[in-house]
Amino acid sequence: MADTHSHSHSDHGHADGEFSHPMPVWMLLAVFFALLGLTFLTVFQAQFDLGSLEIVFSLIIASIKAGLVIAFFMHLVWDKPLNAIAIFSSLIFVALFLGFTLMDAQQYNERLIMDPKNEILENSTPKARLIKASE
Amino acid sequence: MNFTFLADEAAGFWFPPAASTFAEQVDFLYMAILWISILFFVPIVIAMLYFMVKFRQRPGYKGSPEALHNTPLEITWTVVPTFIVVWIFWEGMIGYLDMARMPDDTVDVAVTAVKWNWAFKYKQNGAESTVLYLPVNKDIKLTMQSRDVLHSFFVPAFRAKRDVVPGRYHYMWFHPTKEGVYDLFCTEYCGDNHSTMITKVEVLSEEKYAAKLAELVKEPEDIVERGKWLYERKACKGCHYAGADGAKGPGPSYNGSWGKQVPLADGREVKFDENYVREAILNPGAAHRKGYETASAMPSYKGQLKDEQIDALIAFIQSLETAGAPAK
Amino acid sequence: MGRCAFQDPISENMTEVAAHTDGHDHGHHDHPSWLAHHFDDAEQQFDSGKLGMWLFLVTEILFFSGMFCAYVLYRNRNPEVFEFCSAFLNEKLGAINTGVLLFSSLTMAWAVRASQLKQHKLLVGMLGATLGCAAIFLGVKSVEYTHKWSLGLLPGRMYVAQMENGYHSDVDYLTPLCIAPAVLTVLFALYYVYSLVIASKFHQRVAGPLLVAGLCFFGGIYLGQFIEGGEHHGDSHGAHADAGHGEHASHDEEHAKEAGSETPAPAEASAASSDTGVALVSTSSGPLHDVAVDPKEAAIPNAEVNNQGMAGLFFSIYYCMTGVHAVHIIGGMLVISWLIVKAAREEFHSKYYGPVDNVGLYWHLVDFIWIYLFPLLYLIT
Amino acid sequence: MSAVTTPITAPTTTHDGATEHHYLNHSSGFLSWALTLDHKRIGMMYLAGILFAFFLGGVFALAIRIHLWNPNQDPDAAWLTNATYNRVFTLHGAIMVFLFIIPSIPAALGNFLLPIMLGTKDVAFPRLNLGSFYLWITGLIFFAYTLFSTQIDTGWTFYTPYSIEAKSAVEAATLGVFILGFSSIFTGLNFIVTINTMRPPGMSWFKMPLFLWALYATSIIQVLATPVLGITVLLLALERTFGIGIFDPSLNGDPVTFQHFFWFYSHPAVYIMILPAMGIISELMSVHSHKGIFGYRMIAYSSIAIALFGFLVWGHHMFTSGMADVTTIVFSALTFTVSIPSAIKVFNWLGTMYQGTVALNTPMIYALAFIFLFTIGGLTGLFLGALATDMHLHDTYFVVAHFHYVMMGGTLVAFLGGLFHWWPKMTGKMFNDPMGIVSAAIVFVGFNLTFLPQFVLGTRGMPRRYASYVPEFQSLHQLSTVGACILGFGLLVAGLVLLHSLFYGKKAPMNPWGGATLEWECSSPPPHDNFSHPPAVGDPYDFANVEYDGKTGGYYKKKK
Repeated sequence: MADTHSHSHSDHGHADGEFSHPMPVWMLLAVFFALLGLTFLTVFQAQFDLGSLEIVFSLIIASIKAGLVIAFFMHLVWDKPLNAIAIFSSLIFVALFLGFTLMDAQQYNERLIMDPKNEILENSTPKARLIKASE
Repeated sequence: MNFTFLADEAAGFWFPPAASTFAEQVDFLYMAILWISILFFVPIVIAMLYFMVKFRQRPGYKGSPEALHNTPLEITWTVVPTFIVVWIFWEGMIGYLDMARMPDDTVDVAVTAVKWNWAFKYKQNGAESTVLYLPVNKDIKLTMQSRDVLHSFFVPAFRAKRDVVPGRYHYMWFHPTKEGVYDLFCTEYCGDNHSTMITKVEVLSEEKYAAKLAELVKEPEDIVERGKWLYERKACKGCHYAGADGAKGPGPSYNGSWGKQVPLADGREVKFDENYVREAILNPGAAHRKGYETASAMPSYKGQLKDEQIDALIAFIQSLETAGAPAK
Repeated sequence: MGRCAFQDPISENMTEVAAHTDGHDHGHHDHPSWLAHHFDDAEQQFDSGKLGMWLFLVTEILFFSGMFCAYVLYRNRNPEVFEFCSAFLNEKLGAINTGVLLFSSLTMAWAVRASQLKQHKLLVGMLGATLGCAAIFLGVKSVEYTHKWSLGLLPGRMYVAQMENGYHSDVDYLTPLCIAPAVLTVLFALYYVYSLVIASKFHQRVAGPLLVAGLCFFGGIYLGQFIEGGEHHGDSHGAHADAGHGEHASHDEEHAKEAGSETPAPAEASAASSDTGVALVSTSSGPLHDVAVDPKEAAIPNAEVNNQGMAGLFFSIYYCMTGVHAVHIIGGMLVISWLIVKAAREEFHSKYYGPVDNVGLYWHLVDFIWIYLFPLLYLIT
Repeated sequence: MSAVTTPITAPTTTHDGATEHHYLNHSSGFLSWALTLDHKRIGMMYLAGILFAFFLGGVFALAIRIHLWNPNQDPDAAWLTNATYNRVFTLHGAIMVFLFIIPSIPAALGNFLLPIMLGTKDVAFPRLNLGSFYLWITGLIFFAYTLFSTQIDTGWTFYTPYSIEAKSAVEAATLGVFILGFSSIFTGLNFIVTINTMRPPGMSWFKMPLFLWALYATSIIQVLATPVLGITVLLLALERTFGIGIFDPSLNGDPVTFQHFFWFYSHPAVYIMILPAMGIISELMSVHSHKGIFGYRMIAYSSIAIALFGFLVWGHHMFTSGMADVTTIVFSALTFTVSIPSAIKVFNWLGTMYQGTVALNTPMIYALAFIFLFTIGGLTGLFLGALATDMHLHDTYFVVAHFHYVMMGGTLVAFLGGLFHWWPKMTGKMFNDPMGIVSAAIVFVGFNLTFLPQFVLGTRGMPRRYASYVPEFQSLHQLSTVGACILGFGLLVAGLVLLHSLFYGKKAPMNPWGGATLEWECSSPPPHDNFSHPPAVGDPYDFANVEYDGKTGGYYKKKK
């Protein structure tokens, strides 16, 4: 873990140092138009049926957009590493949370009773996933 | 006061009777962990007491203020416990996989958990019961379903437990090894009368088991008797008492209402008659009785009971008024 | 609530600092008014505020993760439900809202720059633009929500299945939603007039952006209705309620409340019918046409999908995610308004711009979340 | 703020620790407390609040034990009805967990000590700190509301679908939990920022007192895990008001998912409760042994390790809940990884005593009791982490005993030890040490008598949350009830000892125990701004120059 406090002192030498870094206007605009372009792209690609790839595509585009926002608008690229660690660790924990929960859910899918009010089984395979079965 | 710990003859100090193949495995691991724990715990406590006395602050004694550090020692007390817990995990997993792996040739029983009763249905001949009858020395497979909230099926003597979650099927198996009568508990909190959601498991010899199943499918001929028979098997009994003493259960008592005007939660009054009872069985939310607003909701029996069975139940409730009451 | 994190340095109380410095020797340079007494220097204060904000964003991400988890879980379990239901979401409106939020992010980032460079007027302008965009976003969202409500596309148990003839409620949901913004807009207008009268530059700088934001909300409503199509009848009248119509408006509200409390009834009724009837599976030609939202609806309402436990569950997730997001937008608008007041007082400079920066971070996070919500909810094919 | 803060005179501090003016008499009047930004006063208000919550939870605990004196198989003869019993144990759990244990050490002791140990004037965000306190009060009000309406009867875990259909004030309780969650988050956030940005020059990470390491690890969990609890209870409240169906099986929702959501927070929350307790024990062991802590770095690292591993093991609360087999096994394996850092800590504490000068006073006795009890709590965790045995022990009294050994034998006992340890610092009064030791002994005996029988009960199959039970369990239950009364009496004695000191206690010296951390370098109680001059930062466990001074009855640091 970075020792931010002493770091800041040694880095600047003087306590009242300048620490603001205004972003140039061209960069703000460039990022904005990139984001806008990516939005058009994602709407455009939704017109085509890409099957299971569709979700992958749209998530990749969304992640690029999110990355731009975080890196530039939230100026994380110029920020203290600790802040970056904080935000990325949160993503790791989200992944952990979703990962385990979904890993579990994936396994018991076939045991679900989609119409729980039904009379109990005459013993046997569940009528799970009515929809899949009717296909 | 009775301080007999060994009230149950078959039980040891720690365990309930061991009546399934799982018991040996679980009890072995339990005792192994217990001894490992004692092996750690006793030296820790002895060291602690010894240091307390030996290094206590007293006139004329001054210990060292320097922090100690001993790398080999620290590595030892990190690595040794690691190996031990890996072994414990491994043994636990083996035991679990044994419980999870369903054998092929099983005696199948369907289990329905509903507040606060267990209902069992035997695949063999469709018999139903509220006490679980099992043949000894057979692999038993349970297919479990809950009709309302979470429950958990637990037979301490079998060392077997499985939650029953509404909305999905749960399977479990075990292999009873000893004839006898054992407790069956619900161990997942399920509302007001959670602690009364207890029934028995009777492990019978093969002949007795067959005879029991045959006996179970026989519905009584008499309509009132049949109603009572259903009352005891269809999970009415847990909430609606029928005793003459008018004791109140979680739901309104069956006794003493027939033909009378009863107040409803919304202020109306209805006559307690055939129509009302039928409605209350099929659509329990429609006419909530006054005074039971905070009681847990009764599930609908739509599709659970045939028309004639409802008639029998009605006849049974009616009979409580005319012919004195059976015990609750 | 998290905003308090950076209120600290700002709402620093002059007198308290004075009391402290009188009381005892700090042993080092005296503190300017914008520097809290327990910090050594401006940079420490800035770093603390910023780290606090990032940590708050971490909690926000984990807060939303629960809903994303539910989303993935149920989409994975019933992909066809998500396809069916997504057709009811207007992707044009979603895209417009995405653009609006992205633009607001730009203006917010620009505002941070302006605060660092002491461009006070520009700062107020940028903050005002951000506020306005947020209002447009909410306006469009109101149209989307109310449109769905009138189609019975409600969460879970309240979902009214899209059966043969297409459910359509005649209740006007939009007008009551507009009452509070309308009242606020009128108040802002009065405030603006007042600031003109007393010729206070400060008050004009505050009232201007607020008034614009209020009007932007109705701009958003207009935009939403324009795109949503004219098929559902004139609920826009009430939108322009002014102070004179106060009574009328509150009457409307009561009316809406009554209607609201009645809505579960049809829901139950249809639930009952869906219990009994698998026969309600409709053919491809019928149901959606008169409520058509989007041309891509080749989706066929199928009784197995089109019920409370399936489509209803999708709309639960939809409302939870976008609703919590909208609450964050409203929270953001409150803090931006507070920033506008401070900016109008010209409080910010290169050593003290933490509040703008931190609100900016928060605002970008709200944008960040929407960047994922948009494709995940609107663009399922 | 200044309107209500009226400094009386400039505090004058002398170096032998005698202070005339301190934070307690810095200003007076109700508002000077209610609106204070001083972390010490906020800490004291928290202390009062959580002790009240503890008292409330304790009353419910005694009610549970008294009710279980009899098997109650005849509901008419039972003291409490089943429904009432369910409400009592739910309130006991919810109040103890959300209102007492989670805020106990971090919010009360942590708030008071963290800035002082860091040598700073305050936490990074004093206003947020006060805000956290008022959020806690708001949460308390919601719980009070449930008490006076229909209470809650869902168990503190709010498992669906029962919590969806339960006819008790679940909404109010969930909103209360939501608010308390944010209170906890903001406290954690505040601590992380303070430790990161406000350490004085010279205090590197590894010169930090171990209590601060523990608080830092705790805060990480608070910030990362608590929001998930927030969304969980929010969805549950929406479930009840709108029927959204996400957790409702009758709408195809998934109750097991609720359990995942809930335990993703609530398991790490166990470490929110125990980590600060471990931090306190590290301080207590070294200060009262007058000896540097054994293996400082291992203890520091193990705090962080526990915090992070703590996120990977929530599934062990769900081994029987129908989770997939693979997930179950993975969670079991991960569960064992947490046991190692905990074991290391116990060994290190013992190593600290070795060759030290062990002062057997009240805080130390509590610390030693902690080691005894926590070791039992930890070791019994092995039974529950192993899958085969857990199948038998899950949801029985074994679990109840296990987590009471960890939560109560661990956290509560450490909290009491810490309270006695820092009481002179907080109030400026010394307590009656022999009586304190007596209280510790009674608590220790009562505690073991209460919960040891419960291990046997659980192993023999007694399910938890039962208002009535089969008669063969009665004798063990009665032992437990007797123990609970002794335990309650012990806690009462402890409370009276502290209360007595407030009125009749001797004035506390600056450093009554001989500690080397910074809080012992300001007067007792500390002045309003903690330090008039920034303190010199040294090794927090360097006791070589800490000398006893017979005149003041305390210790001082010899200047080199």
